[in-house]
Amino acid sequence: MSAVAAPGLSGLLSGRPLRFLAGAVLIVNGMFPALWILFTSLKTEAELTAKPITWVPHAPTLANYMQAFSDQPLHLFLFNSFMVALLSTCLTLLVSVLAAYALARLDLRYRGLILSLIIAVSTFPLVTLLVPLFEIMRTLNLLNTWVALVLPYTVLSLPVCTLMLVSFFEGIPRDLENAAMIDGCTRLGALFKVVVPLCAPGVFTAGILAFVNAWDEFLLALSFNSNPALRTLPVGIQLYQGEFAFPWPVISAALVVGIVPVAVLIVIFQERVVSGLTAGGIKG
Amino acid sequence: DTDLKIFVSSQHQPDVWRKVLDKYEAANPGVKVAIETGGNTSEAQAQYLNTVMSAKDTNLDVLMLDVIRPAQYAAAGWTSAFENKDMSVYLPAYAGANTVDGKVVALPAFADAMFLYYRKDLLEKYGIAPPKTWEELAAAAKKVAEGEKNPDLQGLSFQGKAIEGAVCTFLLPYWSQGKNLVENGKLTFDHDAAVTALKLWKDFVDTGVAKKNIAEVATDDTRKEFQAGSAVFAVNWSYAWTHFQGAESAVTGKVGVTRLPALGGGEQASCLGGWEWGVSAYSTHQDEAKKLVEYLSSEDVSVFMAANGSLLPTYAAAYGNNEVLKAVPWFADALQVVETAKPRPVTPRYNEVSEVIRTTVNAVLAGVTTPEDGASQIEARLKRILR
Amino acid sequence: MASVSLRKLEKSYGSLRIVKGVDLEIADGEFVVFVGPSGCGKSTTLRMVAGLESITGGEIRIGETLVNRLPPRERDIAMVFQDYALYPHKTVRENMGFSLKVHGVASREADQRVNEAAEMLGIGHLLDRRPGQLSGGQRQRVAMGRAIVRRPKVFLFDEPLSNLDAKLRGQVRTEIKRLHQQIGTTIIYVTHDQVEAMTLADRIVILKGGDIEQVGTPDEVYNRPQSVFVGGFVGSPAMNFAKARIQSGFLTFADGNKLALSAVRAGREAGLEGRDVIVGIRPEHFGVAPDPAATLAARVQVVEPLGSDTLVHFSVGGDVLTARMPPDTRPEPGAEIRMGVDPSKINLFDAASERVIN
Amino acid sequence: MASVSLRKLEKSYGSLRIVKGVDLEIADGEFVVFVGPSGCGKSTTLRMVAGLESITGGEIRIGETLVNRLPPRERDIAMVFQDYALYPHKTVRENMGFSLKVHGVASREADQRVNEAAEMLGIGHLLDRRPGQLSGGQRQRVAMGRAIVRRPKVFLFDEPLSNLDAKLRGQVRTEIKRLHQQIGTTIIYVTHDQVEAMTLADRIVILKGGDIEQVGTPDEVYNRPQSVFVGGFVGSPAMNFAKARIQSGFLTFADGNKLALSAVRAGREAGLEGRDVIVGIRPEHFGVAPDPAATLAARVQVVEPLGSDTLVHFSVGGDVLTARMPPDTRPEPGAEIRMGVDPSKINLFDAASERVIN
Amino acid sequence: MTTTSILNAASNADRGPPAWTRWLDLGDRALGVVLLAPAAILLALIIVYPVLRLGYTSFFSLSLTSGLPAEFVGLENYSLMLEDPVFWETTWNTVLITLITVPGALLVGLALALLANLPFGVQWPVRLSLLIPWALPLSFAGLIFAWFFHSEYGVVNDVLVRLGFEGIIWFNSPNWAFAAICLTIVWKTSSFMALIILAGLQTIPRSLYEAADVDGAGRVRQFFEITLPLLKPSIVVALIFRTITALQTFDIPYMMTGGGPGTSTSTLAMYIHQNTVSFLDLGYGSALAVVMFALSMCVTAVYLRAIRTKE
Ligand SMILES: Nc1ncnc2c1ncn2[C@@H]1O[C@H](COP(=O)(O)OP(=O)(O)OP(=O)(O)O)[C@@H](O)[C@H]1O
Ligand SMILES: Nc1ncnc2c1ncn2[C@@H]1O[C@H](COP(=O)(O)OP(=O)(O)OP(=O)(O)O)[C@@H](O)[C@H]1O
Ligand SMILES: [Mg+2]
Ligand SMILES: [Mg+2]
Repeated sequence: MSAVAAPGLSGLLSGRPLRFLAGAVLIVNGMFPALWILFTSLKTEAELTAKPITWVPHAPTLANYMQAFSDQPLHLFLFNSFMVALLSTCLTLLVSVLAAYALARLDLRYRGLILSLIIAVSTFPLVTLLVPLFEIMRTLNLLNTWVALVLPYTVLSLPVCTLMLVSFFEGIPRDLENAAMIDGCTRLGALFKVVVPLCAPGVFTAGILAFVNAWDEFLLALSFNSNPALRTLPVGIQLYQGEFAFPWPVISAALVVGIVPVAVLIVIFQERVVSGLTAGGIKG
Repeated sequence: DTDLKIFVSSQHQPDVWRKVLDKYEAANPGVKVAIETGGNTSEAQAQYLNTVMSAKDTNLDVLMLDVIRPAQYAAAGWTSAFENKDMSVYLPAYAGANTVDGKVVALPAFADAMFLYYRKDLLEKYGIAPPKTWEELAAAAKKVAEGEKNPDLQGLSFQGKAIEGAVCTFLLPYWSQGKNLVENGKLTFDHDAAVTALKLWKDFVDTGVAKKNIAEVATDDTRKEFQAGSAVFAVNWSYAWTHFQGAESAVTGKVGVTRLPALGGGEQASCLGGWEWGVSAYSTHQDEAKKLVEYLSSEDVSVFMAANGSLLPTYAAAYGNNEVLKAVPWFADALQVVETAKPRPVTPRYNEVSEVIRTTVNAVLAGVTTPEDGASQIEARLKRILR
Repeated sequence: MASVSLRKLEKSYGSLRIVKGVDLEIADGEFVVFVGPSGCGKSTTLRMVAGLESITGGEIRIGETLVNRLPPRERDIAMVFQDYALYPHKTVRENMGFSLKVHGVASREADQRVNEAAEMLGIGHLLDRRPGQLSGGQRQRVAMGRAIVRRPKVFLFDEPLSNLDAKLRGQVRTEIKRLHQQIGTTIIYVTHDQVEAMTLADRIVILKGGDIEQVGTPDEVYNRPQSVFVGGFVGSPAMNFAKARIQSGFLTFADGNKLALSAVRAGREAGLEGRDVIVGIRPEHFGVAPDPAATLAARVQVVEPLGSDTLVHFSVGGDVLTARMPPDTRPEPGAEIRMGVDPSKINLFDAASERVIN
Repeated sequence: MASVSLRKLEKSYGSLRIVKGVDLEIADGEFVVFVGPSGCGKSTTLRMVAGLESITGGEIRIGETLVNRLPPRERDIAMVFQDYALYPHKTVRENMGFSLKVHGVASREADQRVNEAAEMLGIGHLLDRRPGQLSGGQRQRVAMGRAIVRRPKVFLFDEPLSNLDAKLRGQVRTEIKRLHQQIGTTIIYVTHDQVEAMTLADRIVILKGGDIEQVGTPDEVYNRPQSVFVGGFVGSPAMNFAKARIQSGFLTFADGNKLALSAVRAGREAGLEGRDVIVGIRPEHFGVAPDPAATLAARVQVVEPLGSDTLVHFSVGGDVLTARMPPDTRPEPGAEIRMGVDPSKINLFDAASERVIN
Repeated sequence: MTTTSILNAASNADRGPPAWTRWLDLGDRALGVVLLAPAAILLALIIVYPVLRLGYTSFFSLSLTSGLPAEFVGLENYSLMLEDPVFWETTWNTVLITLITVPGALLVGLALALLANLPFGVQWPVRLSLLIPWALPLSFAGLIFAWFFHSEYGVVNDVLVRLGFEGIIWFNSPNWAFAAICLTIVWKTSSFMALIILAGLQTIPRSLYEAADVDGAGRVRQFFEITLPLLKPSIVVALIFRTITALQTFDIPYMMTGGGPGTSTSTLAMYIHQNTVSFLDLGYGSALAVVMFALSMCVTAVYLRAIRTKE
């Protein structure tokens, strides 16, 4: 990366101090609520209702975390959430990569129509589909299984991922793909060996979208997996709440525990989302 | 042998209920009962149960229902009725709440009601007796406030947020004027009474008895504030008591509990809570399920749950039971409250009724609408619902 | 190895006809070079042979099989793309080895072949770089290497050496020739470099605006151009053209310059009398003239010393002609000279049709 | 217009030194051509002048101002990128007009300039296409056009014509020359094409592995190469080299062939006796020899007819040399011939240092 | 390049890629069908069937609480809607939220993405903070911000007061409540936008900026002439889905205000949820859902045209 200039508007801020400022803005905007939860998870209920409010906990305590894990099988929730999210992410990526490729590269007669349909289906609020879905899952005998969630979650992220990947695939010079086909790949071979790696930013982003979608969903998880052993995190976290009581500190603790894996995931994968992947490939 | 699955609201000691069920299983070899929980608030559970039941799921046999739901479930045909069941053994209010046009659709699990909590210490300090009317309460609050000069100390905390609690908030003074909202399925709305009721609360806000942001206050906020010692009076359910005695409480031992006040000239009224046992219409073990429910709503169980789960009994006699009083002495004062507590309108479309009332109360308290308009809105929309 | 035949090959983008019915039979093991003005359809044709562009009309056969609908990988061809099309995310080694991997060549042998090719192209030291870290010429060589590690039925090269310096280009050119002689694979090769075309080709195909203008051996194409276009296009500096008329056995230029037709077309003078012609003379055919008859009165315009030769631009009648002279000839611009010409080397084209007169 | 001076210019990627302290003063309005083997640092140098690569060491001045830290847009340069870098989302017209638009040139004048440039490059009919719809050469011409519509202080051309056919290249070349004579802007031009280098350059800079090997006028560079490398690099076919020793006034080759030193270096024979030298002879200097003394006994190896000439590869001693002969010379491969050479044109280099002997 | 290597090379070439891959050499159409099939099946199963059920139900008067059996009423549910003030209010709120938060999120998201795209020494803290808002479960985000805006215990007022302003009782006034909600939504969703846009930014070849630089374009110019046009596809995608989700806004107002004060901040989705899940008026609920669907489709149709014109 040449020190001469950062691309585009970003270049405006390529000066050190300004960049520092930018970083600060970003981090405050993104991290503040997360930090607030973190702090809360270290406070006592009493400190919470104290006035004036305190920002940093006076007497930090891990008791809330203890309680979070003792009151409910939090580790179990984590595990379920993770597996469900992981499975649906993989499924989503696979399916949407294939679909996106078809829409981006093949000359299909009803391309526009198909696109609109894919978008159309995503315009239904899940709430309204709850009951029919429940029946489907029961008839398929999937209630209280991971699959019961994996399928709907996949569909939940499918449209956005597909459309996103379409726009990315269209950005990849066809000749790279052609080269792969000359080298003896099938179209799909070329897709997975060349196009997908070059779209890494898009693919990983799609992956993260799908993962988070699955990680956060509440309504379906509540309805389809009543078996406590299969509860996911959002449902689980609700359980700390009483009919009237809303124990912020404990719930915050649980939330923190819930966010960490996602955070780790992001930190791991953001490294892959690097620019300039296509540099030097094509003359033109 | 048969496997039964019962849905228990997880905020009401499922583990204690488990003990009860163990007893039952011991007594009835061949019957196994599994507990299922889902969601921790009445709303969350309703959401879950509604889904399951609308899908005609045969999986659940017995459901624990918030007192406001049996009518709705019965109408939807989700619960099966109990033939020739004598309801007189229960507290009359519950007999009523579980009987929908003549049919017994569920049996009471435990009772609950709204109480007036007050700061014994402060009232004594200023030589005030626990108020019998809202006016007295207002006066008392003022007096204390002037005396304490503590800006954070509010007179009365109640529920102004658009939640179920707000319905009771409205009904308390409304009932107190001897009016009813619904009588055997028909709307009997009294506009003036409604206006008076709404004005009462609005005035509390305007005169500073209650705080400006009361429209933000939900049930547990009331609990927290009172527990933190920043309210002289609080309107709340029975669960609050245990918290006030708890370790984190700033008011341990300084709390008194009594019947809710009346409007001048009216009778004191409280709002009935509590939960019921229903048998799913889609259950494939109707008889076993009913048998189980009969047991779960028996006096012994009621006593046991009171003593071990501090859930209010649904049998008058149980309030005198030594075992109970040993465990939770204050139940002695509770009976009177529960006996006189009124059930919220018993109608299949209660949720809609509730929605109308809670949002309007919230709007009035937020100062978005006047009590008069509020009352008219309630009337208009209730007419539409209960036409 | 296989023959390639194009029959009535057509390509249009919408209403735009790019390739207009090309007919060409390429024998097994033949080395065919495509030349033609930029934009005349060379790459498009190549890409259709490779199966990268849909065919609008006609057919393509590789060996006996009709490949119109066959996907590229089933055609077993190797190609050097004009725009390189390197895999940016793979190292040079991976780029070159990819096809071998796909075809399941044992990795040891694959490595060996990649190394051989890399050495021959002088990029052995770059094998672990990514394309983004290479210079233009190096990228082009990687593209070249990616093709030649393979042993396909047909090689397709699209201007594979355009970004290399003369010296390197010379080396690689001879390597390609050697490779072809060794394994005798059919090769279709697009280039703008005269020397490459002349030295490598068994046959040269001159394309013009999507049509074949002439097909022939380098010698034919150079010395017996079928049209003014070919004459002018092949050879650099380009062939000179001057208008003339044939009068009483003499080739007469606008300004009265005369050349004896007999000298130009010994024995083939018949039936030309009175015709308007275009005279084509190659720059190297000016200069020391054996007999004084074959000279033209000319005025020197510009003198361009190239080191290896000197280009003298001079005017004959209305037309400015160019002569390639020995390096140290330095005529005075403006000077009136008599420019000798080798009459036997002169080509005559019909003024109207611009086709050659035989 | 402005002068450009590079002082101790350095560029490294990590530990890899690419440009190794280049010193060069380019006068205002001068036309300098960079040549050098692929990968020697031409583009990198150009990109540093443009401000696209950070400078590792040394300084660059345009006019009087030190521009090391100046962003490209403030250097007022126009550049043709080796890999075009056209804006894929803009039409050809927009691509070419962009800089004018940015510099706030009135749209009418901008249009006019774009059209002129497009016409001169023969892409006038493509103005509404997107780069994706162009052929390689057409893209390159767009890249060229994008630069020449401007009137910057300095033009930077990185192999701007490599993908054009000889004819077109010739035309554009003369256009560039005209442009330069008209507006006299300083130009730095990278090319691999001998003819371009020789005809366009005021001075040619030969780069080798990040160092300047020689700077000089085309004539100097061609006829007085300072080193074997330059001799071998400039000119195509390349200069021939043969080992020899100077014995008793004769240039003696390994196989006994002899040339009179007096003929080779009239008056400059002194102090060479007994030295091992490398003899450099250009292909065009073989052939008809004025005096029989200056001939070499040779065996013909390969004969390459190029049309315009014929290349004869023959062996003298251990070394294979190449002679450029008239088109119709056709010696028999294997034949023993006496190959004449023009002794006065012979260059002598020291065998050890490979530098020229003056 | 020995003759042996040529021979076995030939054999290799013949071997070619694994045979099973041959069925993939289908024409575009056929291949398209194969590739789209999985998606189609999933969508059909999880969405299409239920949706058809939904549309069907919307022609019935089916209120489980009425105790009456389902009865075909044609368009009655729809005509009911027309005279239902709450429907109009919630719809209006929904549209308003969409109109405010979609552009809001786009701008903020774009800004964030550009900032995040700066060449920071260490990237991950930036990327992380860019994504955390998105990773925070919606419902809890709602709760947390409800708490931030709480008139007594909220940070917002705390800061206001520290800055010497008057604390605001956000949820006491429709407008403030609405503002709070929109702010929250923008915060939460801008990171989704940023995410997609950032990924788009990553794929813009650097050489274009170099060319633009040489052409003398300033940063701003480059942004509008290069970055924006090349980001268009990503932006359109982000917009489409942001708009759809905006029209479905549910959790955040539900958690922050429960639609209050009164019903002044409740959205169409909340109303649908209420009717189906809590009032069990499936007929009416379905009708509402269908209307909402129609609404979303109209909007996305516009964007889709945008995509088309791109080709
Ligand atoms: N990012 C990089 N990292 C390491 N080496 C690099 C990088 N970019 C270029 N190089 C090396 O720098 C050297 C000079 O590159 P440059 O592009 O200047 O060569 P060039 O003279 O333009 O060659 P060509 O004539 O092939 O274009 C090359 O050897 C190349 O491998
Ligand atoms: N997608 C397209 N739409 C319209 N015309 C196109 C498209 N692609 C190429 N062309 C046109 O087809 C013609 C032939 O292109 P092609 O690449 O075959 O030329 P070429 O002979 O390879 O030229 P060059 O020597 O410059 O590479 C060109 O005039 C080009 O403008
Ligand atoms: Mg081409
Ligand atoms: Mg270069």
